Amino acid sequence: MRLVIAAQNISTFSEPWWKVFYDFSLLTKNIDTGLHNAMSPFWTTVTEMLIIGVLILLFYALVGLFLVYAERKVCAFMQNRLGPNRVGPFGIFQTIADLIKLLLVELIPIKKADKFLFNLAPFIVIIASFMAIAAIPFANGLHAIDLNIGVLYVIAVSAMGVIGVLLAGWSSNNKYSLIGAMRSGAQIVSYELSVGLALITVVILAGTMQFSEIVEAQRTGWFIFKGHIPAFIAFIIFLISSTAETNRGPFDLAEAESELTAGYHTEYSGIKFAFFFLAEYMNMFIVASIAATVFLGGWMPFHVGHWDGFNSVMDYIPPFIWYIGKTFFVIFLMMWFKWTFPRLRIDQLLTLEWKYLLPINLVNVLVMAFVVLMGWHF
Amino acid sequence: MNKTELGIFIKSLEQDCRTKEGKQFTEVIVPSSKLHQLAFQLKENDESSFDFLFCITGVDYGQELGVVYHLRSTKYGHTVVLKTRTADRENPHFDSVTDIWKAAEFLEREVYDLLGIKFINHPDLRRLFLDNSWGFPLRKDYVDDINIVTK
Amino acid sequence: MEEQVKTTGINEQEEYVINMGPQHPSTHGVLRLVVSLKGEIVKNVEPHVGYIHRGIEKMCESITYPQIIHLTDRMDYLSAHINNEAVCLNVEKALEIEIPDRVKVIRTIMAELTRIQSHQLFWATFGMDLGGLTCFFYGLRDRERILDIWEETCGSRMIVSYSCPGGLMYDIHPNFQKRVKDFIKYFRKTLPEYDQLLTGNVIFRERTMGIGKLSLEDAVSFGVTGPVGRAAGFSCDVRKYEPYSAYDRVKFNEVLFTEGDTYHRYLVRMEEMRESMNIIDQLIDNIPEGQYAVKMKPVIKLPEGEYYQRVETARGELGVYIVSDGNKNPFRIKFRSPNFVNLAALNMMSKGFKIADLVAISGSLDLIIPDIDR
Amino acid sequence: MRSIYNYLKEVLMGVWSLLKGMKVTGSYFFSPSKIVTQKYPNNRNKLVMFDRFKGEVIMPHNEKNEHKCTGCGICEINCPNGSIEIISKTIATEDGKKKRAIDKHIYRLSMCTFCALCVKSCPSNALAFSQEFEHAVFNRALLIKVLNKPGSQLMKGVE
Repeated sequence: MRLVIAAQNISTFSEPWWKVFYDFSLLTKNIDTGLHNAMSPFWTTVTEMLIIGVLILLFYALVGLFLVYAERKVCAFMQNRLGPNRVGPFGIFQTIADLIKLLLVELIPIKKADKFLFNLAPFIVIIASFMAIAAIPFANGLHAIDLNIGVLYVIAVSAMGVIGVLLAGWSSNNKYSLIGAMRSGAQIVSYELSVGLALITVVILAGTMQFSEIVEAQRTGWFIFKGHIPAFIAFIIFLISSTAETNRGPFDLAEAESELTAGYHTEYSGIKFAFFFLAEYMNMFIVASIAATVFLGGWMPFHVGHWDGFNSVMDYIPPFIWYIGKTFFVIFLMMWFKWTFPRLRIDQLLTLEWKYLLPINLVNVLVMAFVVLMGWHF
Repeated sequence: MNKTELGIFIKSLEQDCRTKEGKQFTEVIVPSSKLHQLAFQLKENDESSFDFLFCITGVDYGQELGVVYHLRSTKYGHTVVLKTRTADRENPHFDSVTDIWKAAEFLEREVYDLLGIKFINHPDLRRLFLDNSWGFPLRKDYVDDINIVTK
Repeated sequence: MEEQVKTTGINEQEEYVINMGPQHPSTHGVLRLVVSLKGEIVKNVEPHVGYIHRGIEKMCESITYPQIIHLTDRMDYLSAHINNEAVCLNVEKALEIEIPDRVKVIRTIMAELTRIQSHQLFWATFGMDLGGLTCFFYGLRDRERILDIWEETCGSRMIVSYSCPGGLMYDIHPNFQKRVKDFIKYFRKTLPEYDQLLTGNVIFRERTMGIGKLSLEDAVSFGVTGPVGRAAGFSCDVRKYEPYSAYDRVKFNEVLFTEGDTYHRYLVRMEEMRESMNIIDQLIDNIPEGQYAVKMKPVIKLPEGEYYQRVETARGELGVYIVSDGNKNPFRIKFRSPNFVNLAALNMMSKGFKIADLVAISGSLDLIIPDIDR
Repeated sequence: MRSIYNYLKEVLMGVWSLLKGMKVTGSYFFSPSKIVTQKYPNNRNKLVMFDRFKGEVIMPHNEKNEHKCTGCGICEINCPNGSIEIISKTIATEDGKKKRAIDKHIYRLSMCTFCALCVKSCPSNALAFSQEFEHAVFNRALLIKVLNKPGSQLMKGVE
């Protein structure tokens, strides 16, 4: 009954409906007040959390399905192939068919495996990526939780996935898995540093860790243009190290198909494997959207100085489209890397981090601080 | 050295062997006891320097079992064929040449696997393709009623 | 006599032993490598073979010489035509028949096409072993063009069975010359892409340079031939030192390097593709007129004796040793397969390197398992 | 200073080599006309195999249901795998003589290695290769084929 009242409140909308696409806070505030009128603050919060949870879950599944399809199509076109083309027009339902297959596949129990940890591992991996998605601003006002330490939160939470990977490798009682997990541990721990430092470069420029303010600061120009040289270097480093952090090629040593068959998830089948698979793609989506938010202006449209006509045209494109476009641009770059380069060896991977990325990054932070201090940024 | 000179030269190294000038290569028939000694000399001697062992073949001649070594010198480009035989079909054995040419390790294992010829001082003489329950299939008296179908 | 058969003693407590294969993505078939590791570092590699041992040598003892040809296709299936040629040359040598020039030239062209497609597949799978999956598709895409040429002329795509004692099974197809020329033109344009994608790539160079070194001395002692030997400076090209077919009338260089590491093994193959194209260029317009086969007796009997013929396949020196007792079947036939001998060097080459390097090294040996097992 | 220069040069050269590789894959990504995939079962109607393609051994019959096989058995001898078996019978010819002719020319597709020795060795050119390549069946027994059609006869003039 109360929900009906809330719904009635929401339906009385003061602005034209399409305004919502430019400022989602209109809708969210409306829902909030509607719910407040209908029920107590406690139940309001619970209902809101439920709604957001369901929405994120839906979004998660949809994006995961789409990314798998996109990856297969992108790699197919790069390899002179057609890619999936049988299920549905252009094979768009291929991933759904795969999902159904994965759901129906038998879950093979492993002898002498640590049953509890074995079953726990995929959940840890997927929860880590699930938590990170909460802090990402999708559009103007479409932001589950706007932490004032958003950048720090995302770094911290996304690093949690490595525990799942380590557990998976250790508990499956498989030598290949163990090697894969150990590689992954070494890799993620080192590349965390670069990811963090690359983001700190931008935090220096922005002067805040809150995602909403970082985006707002880019209203007059994206950070990659504002911070010119150091920001561009930071962007490149972020791309490399975040690719490594998500265990994607050319840094996919943890699963290294030609060396370790499938690395840490060799022994997983069915839906548990699907969790790892989905988490990999969602991690890619998360790092891509952070790159888009921090370097490419998030949902901010592309503005050029005083070209007011051009800027107003750009403003007509809804923020959500901008955000998705930028994110997929970064994702495309990462796919392009994966399908072009051969894999690194574990010692080269660590050499790249400690001998190349880290020194460059440290110098870059200093340069950025200097640029900000002297006011040389735009 | 051409084929004739090579034959004379090898004869001078080892008195017990018989040399024959084949159509293609010089062939040397050497008693099994002298095999290792001659092989060592052929490798180390500067005039022959047969450093490339490219083929070891085990042959079942019916009554006798034999091993054929094809050697080539990368320095001079000449080739020689060493042949040795044994009449012992129960426990045939020759000296291994793995200490002279490393290539012999696998090639001798193959001969052991398929013909049952043992090589003394071989570092790792195990069966290569087949497991221990098999006979020695390349011997002429090998019978396998299930897998060998003759028309 | 002391029992010489010894079983392997692997100390499970001290070494981390993993089984690579028989079903492993990078062993290219059913090769099984028992790898002892210390952390990621390879301590010992022990190849176990025989998973597809078919006893071709035994089978050959009960069939006639023309029938042997189709079995040799199935040893090194990527050098199928060259294997055919080896047996044919040996039989022809034993019977002392002079084969027409036309046959010699066509066989040479086919052999060089075989070499190119084999190296293309090597490039494809080597890239895949190192994690660059796109290479696989580019390599196979270009290889498909050669397979189409074969399909038109020989009737099969890979297992061609095109040579027979005394000549060829059929004459070349009227389109053959045009298609080969088209392919050479196309591939000269595509080969630089291979270099851009892999050869020059900094990750690839880091992964392969200085990995799996083989000195010249070891190369000769292990008897490794083909690109593996030539990368170490071992001049072992049969086409040069014992020319057969039409190789004595073409100009080409033997590709030699001295480093002997994985990168140079790769480089030898890339250069050999260029050399092969040069050979084809010299021959394709000069195929002499004449018969495509000599009339042979219906039953071929080799005179009593021993015959050895070696040819250069894409992987090294293939020797065919026939002991004949005058019958229509060989008394004993032995194939000295290059892969089998090259495999022996794997353990020495990969000791002390990482497990990822083992994949690169075994990839650079370009092993074909049916050729090892036979 | 020199070492810093070398370090930077190394980094830039490395990045440049990576970019060259990305150029190759990128250029293919943006030129879909170079796609080589053939959608096989869909293009079945347009698919033309080469004349010499060794699909399976067949015995061509003319419109009067006549073939050229005399039943001499040379193909059976030449086959390395024993995939051909000829069952012959004796028939009486028009002028009263008894003559050998084939009853069944059995061809085991499952054992065939497509070496073409039978086709090549046949003295009366009775065998040929068809361009059929879709050999998959659900029952192995279907792979044992009888090449001469029921009721067929030897073509006139073939001995």
